Amino acid sequence: MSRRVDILPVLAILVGVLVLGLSAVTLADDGITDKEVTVGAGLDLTGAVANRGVNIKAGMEAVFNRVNEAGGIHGRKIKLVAYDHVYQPPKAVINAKRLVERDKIFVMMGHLGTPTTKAIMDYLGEKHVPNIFPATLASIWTNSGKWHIGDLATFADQTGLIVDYLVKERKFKRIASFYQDDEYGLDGHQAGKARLKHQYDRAYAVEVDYKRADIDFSSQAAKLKESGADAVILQAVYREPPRLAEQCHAIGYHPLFIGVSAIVLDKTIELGGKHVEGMMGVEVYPLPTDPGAFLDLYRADMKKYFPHLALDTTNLYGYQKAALFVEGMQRAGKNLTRDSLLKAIESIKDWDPGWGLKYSYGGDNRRVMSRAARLVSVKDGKWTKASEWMELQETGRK
Amino acid sequence: MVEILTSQVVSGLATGCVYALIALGFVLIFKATDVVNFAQGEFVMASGFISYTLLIRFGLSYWVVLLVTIVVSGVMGVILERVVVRPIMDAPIFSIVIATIGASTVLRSSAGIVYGYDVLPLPTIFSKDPIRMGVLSFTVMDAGVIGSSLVIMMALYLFFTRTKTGMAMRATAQSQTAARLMGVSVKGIFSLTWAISAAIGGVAGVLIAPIIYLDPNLGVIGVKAFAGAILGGFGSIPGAIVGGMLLGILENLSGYFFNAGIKQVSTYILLIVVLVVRPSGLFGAVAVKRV
Amino acid sequence: MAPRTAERLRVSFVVAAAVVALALPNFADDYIRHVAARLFVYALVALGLNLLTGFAGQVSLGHAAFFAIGAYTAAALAERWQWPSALCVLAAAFFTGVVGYLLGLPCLRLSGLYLAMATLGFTFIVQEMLLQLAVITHGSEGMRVKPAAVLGFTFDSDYRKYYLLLGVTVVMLLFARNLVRGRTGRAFLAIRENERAAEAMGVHLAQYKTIAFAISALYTGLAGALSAFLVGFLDPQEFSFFLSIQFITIIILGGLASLLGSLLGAAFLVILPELLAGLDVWQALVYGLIMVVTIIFMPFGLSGAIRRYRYRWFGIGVEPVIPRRLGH
Amino acid sequence: MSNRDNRAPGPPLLTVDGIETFYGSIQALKGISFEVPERSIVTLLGANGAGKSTTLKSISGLVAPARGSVTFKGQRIDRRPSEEIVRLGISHVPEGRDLFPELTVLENLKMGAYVRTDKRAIQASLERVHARFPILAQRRAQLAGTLSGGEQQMLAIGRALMAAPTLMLLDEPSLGLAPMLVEEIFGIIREIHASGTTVLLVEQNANKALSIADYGYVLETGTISLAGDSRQLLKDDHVRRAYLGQR
Repeated sequence: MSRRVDILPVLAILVGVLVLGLSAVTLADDGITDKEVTVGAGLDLTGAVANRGVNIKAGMEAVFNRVNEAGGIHGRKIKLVAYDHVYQPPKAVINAKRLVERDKIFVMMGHLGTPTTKAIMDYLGEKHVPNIFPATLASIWTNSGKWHIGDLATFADQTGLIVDYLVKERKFKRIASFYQDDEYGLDGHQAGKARLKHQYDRAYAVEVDYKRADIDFSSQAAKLKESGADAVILQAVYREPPRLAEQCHAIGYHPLFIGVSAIVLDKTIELGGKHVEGMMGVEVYPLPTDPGAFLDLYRADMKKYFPHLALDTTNLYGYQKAALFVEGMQRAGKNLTRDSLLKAIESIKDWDPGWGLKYSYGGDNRRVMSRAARLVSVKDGKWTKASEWMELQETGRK
Repeated sequence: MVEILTSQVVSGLATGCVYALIALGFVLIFKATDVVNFAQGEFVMASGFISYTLLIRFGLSYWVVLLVTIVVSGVMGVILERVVVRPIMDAPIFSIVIATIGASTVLRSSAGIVYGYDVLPLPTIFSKDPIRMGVLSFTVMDAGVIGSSLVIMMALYLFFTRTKTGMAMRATAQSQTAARLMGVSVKGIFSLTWAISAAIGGVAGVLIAPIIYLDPNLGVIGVKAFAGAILGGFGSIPGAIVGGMLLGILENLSGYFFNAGIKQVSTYILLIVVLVVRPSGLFGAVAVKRV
Repeated sequence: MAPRTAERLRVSFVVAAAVVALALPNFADDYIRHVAARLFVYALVALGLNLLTGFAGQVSLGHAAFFAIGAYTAAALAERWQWPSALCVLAAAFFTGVVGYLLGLPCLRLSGLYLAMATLGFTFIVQEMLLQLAVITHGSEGMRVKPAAVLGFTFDSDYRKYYLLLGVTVVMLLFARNLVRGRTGRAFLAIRENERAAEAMGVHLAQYKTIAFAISALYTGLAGALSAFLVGFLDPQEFSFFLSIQFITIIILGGLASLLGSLLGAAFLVILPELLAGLDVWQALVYGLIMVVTIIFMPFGLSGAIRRYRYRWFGIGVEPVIPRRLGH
Repeated sequence: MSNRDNRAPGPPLLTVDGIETFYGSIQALKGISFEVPERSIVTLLGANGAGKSTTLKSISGLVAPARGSVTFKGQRIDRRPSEEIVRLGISHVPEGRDLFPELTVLENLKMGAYVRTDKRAIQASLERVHARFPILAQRRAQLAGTLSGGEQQMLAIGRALMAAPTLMLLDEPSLGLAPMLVEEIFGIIREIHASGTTVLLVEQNANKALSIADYGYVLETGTISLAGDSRQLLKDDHVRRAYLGQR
């Protein structure tokens, strides 16, 4: 007869493996030497929103590669260390600890996802590691304190713009909301609801939600049609609006679809074809195809470093984050510390990297770099600007 | 109201047909080899990418692409069986299931590495234009998906009832020993079963990918199809078809009457209710063995 | 090998393990401490799931739901009613155990894949409830959880969290060991081997099956509660069916019906991704390949492989053999 | 009836030479040797667990003998897979019938002819089987699982006949059948033999088996303990005590 293995020996084995596997502890200061600055990122590289993660990482790396080839900033090269958190908060925490403890990052930048970034925000604050330009336009980052700073106009603010446009300019009476049933979709959905109520004393004609993995929107289309809404606000990502439009058209319903910046991608048009013609969106930075010195640089860098990736708003998103960061580094000067970097970033005012959009720090109560936005619409299979840049007002969720 | 309801049912049926095809793949493999193949959804995903490559990169015509995709998917099924499943055919079924989960991870991430994680549109011959027939309103695509699925199911039915090989497959599912004594090569039947299941998955992929777009995570649809198969009674072919279709329709109706959350869980609520009343699903007669 | 030598080997293993486990945090950084603590969380789940699936033969894909229930119960009790942390954790574990018992009742008639699917449905339903019960759970906003504190001592650093989890894991491991060596464990095994025969031997089927569910849920709820305090943030999307599948993967890669396997499986699933973290998009591919290869070469999981080589090299125990299903 | 001489008449159709078969680490056969002459009925007798079924499985390829050889029509067939052995002309009616319960009676019979390709010859065999078992013709569309025990045994034998075998291995054909049906089955075995098929019969009912067999072997715990002409065996004291229930 065999005896059951005692359990404690196991502890020895697994802890042994742990020690062996994770041993090479490198000692360095907090991510900065005279030669190098280490930037950390937690991204989704293989999970549900991997397309964003992969592209944002590429966009940031394109800038860093170019800067490094030119000798770095004040003699310092920028090293990006990114780990895959698969859009899971517990894994994001592990990655953050690895980045901070092991890789000794100087800053966290472009951390992807609202729940994942929320999970690490306290830890980063404790460790005094700046959380710069997380890749989420949730409204929370504008007021989370010294160590967190957002970059662009939030979904909530964008929805405020959409509501104003629909009510004031288009004089629409009935406005519906189509939103993703999670924190991402709810942020703008709630803000739109609040805006309608406080500003115009109205409510959505109908509120229709969907799940991220949903593949069929015929029931949503039917409900939207029944509500008789003139316009449908899309708090969605790029893959749902084309399908929704198709299914609305199939039942003879042709409202104006208008969505937040997350839908303004070439992919939306590639997927939807004629069904997305006339669809509108908000953009918070220029399109990858727009003219401008900065965009020429972007296109050249992407072609040089990531020739297999198509030019798209997602990698431009990462690219502009990195460009902003580089500007901050420039301003902080030779004596770079986390504090001096934050101060430098906060000092940015009316800075235009060369694409017609100016960045200005929003102030301690509104820690974003830009509140600009403009409307675009799909014309002849292309996103085309439908308004000039404007400064968005703050639209809260409540 | 009637019009909206009927169109909900039709478009639900279209999704349901695709669930049914994927569910068939699960059930065929299970019946023949007692293995639950969790990579079934990845066959659907992979076939989508195969046909994308052939259509866009090689510019072949649609019907050629369809044919090649089905064949390539079938070959992929055989490879998976030979490389991953056969070496551990005698191992506990759990281990085999985990091996197929591992294989699905490999397939998924390979697609991600090769094609990236951006979604891709897959062209189709079915247009998304509406058709109206009395109270029925649906798209050409809906009709095409339902029609193609029914053709595949009919072809399978004829194959199983009218051909010697089909009969041998059914016989093998019932008794491997007796089948061997009749001179049937059981291993050959296994390979063939995997080939057919993967090929059906391939058809499902070609049908569904134009609708929901292609991306490496497309295979998640397999979970719903699996639920459909269980609902029908795992191991029952009519069960898989009915279960899959029912789920598609139920989803749409509950989505219409309630919200996305209820739509998502309605499948599972129905499933649990059915299982509590009938522990082996709607059409399942015998208890599932060896799990 | 002489039994005495085997015994000595075993004892030295235990001592070495204890020393390493106790000393580790003093030689590691917060990252390693945190990963190790995470490992203990998964080990707790694996112990619970293995009792149900490995020993009693009842497949569950509902453990992500138990994990969520434990986590949210503890978090809600701490946030809303300011209960002491220890009480939150105990109440969460107990409550999850009760839920497990209740879920076990309708599942009595189900087995195999049907049971797996019904419990998977439970996972989906609970995940949706986390969103719907926003009053308690904060819905999709997610829920922040303050560090646990017991009698004024706050488990706010990874150092302290490590020891807390180590302690709980060791206690629960010993409890599981006593359980499987005793009457209940034998009853579980009898149910797994042959329900009818077990009944004929006088095992009260319904009772033991629901007990298995309850205990298993209790372990998982406990793990969930501790995980809430460890991570400090709960998001409903985390508790998806993927998590359930991960749990099952742990016990199968580790070895069914083996407590050692539960720990090894948890170590495998927590540590492997860390080792592969630098691989960028290749990570999942390599991970999947390692999974497949591991199963092909160790169809009985890591603990099965240990049993095999312990027999082959030292002549201890018996060699696990695969019965042939197919002939040649 | 055929030759009842003590020695095998003419060349042996099947020669089993010293086979040893294992299930895992358990040895079921410990060196079995015997011959089945052409056009004879040979029976294997023995208690439960003596290795009778394993012997048949070792011949038909369901299990592989670890040592020894099986020669059929002058060819080595041990180590060949079942599906090839069937093609050579050996049909095995396994213990407990092992029908395809969810296939119809007709489909079961067709499966019997799986290895044959000549459609006309198959049709002829089918007609012969239907003539011999009219009940199978009546129930052709019924699922095999719904037949009675006797009918199932007939179907199992009919299915084996569909392969047009040279040698038929029958494993406990009378098991669990009412005495009247047992008579009928043995009548059928005689007929099959009469029409030119060699039969290797495993039976618990030693009396009946020896009454129709030409030659018999007695198996005890994996070895052959006794062999001889069936009439001799019927008279043998040991056989009478152990297998015929006589004192």
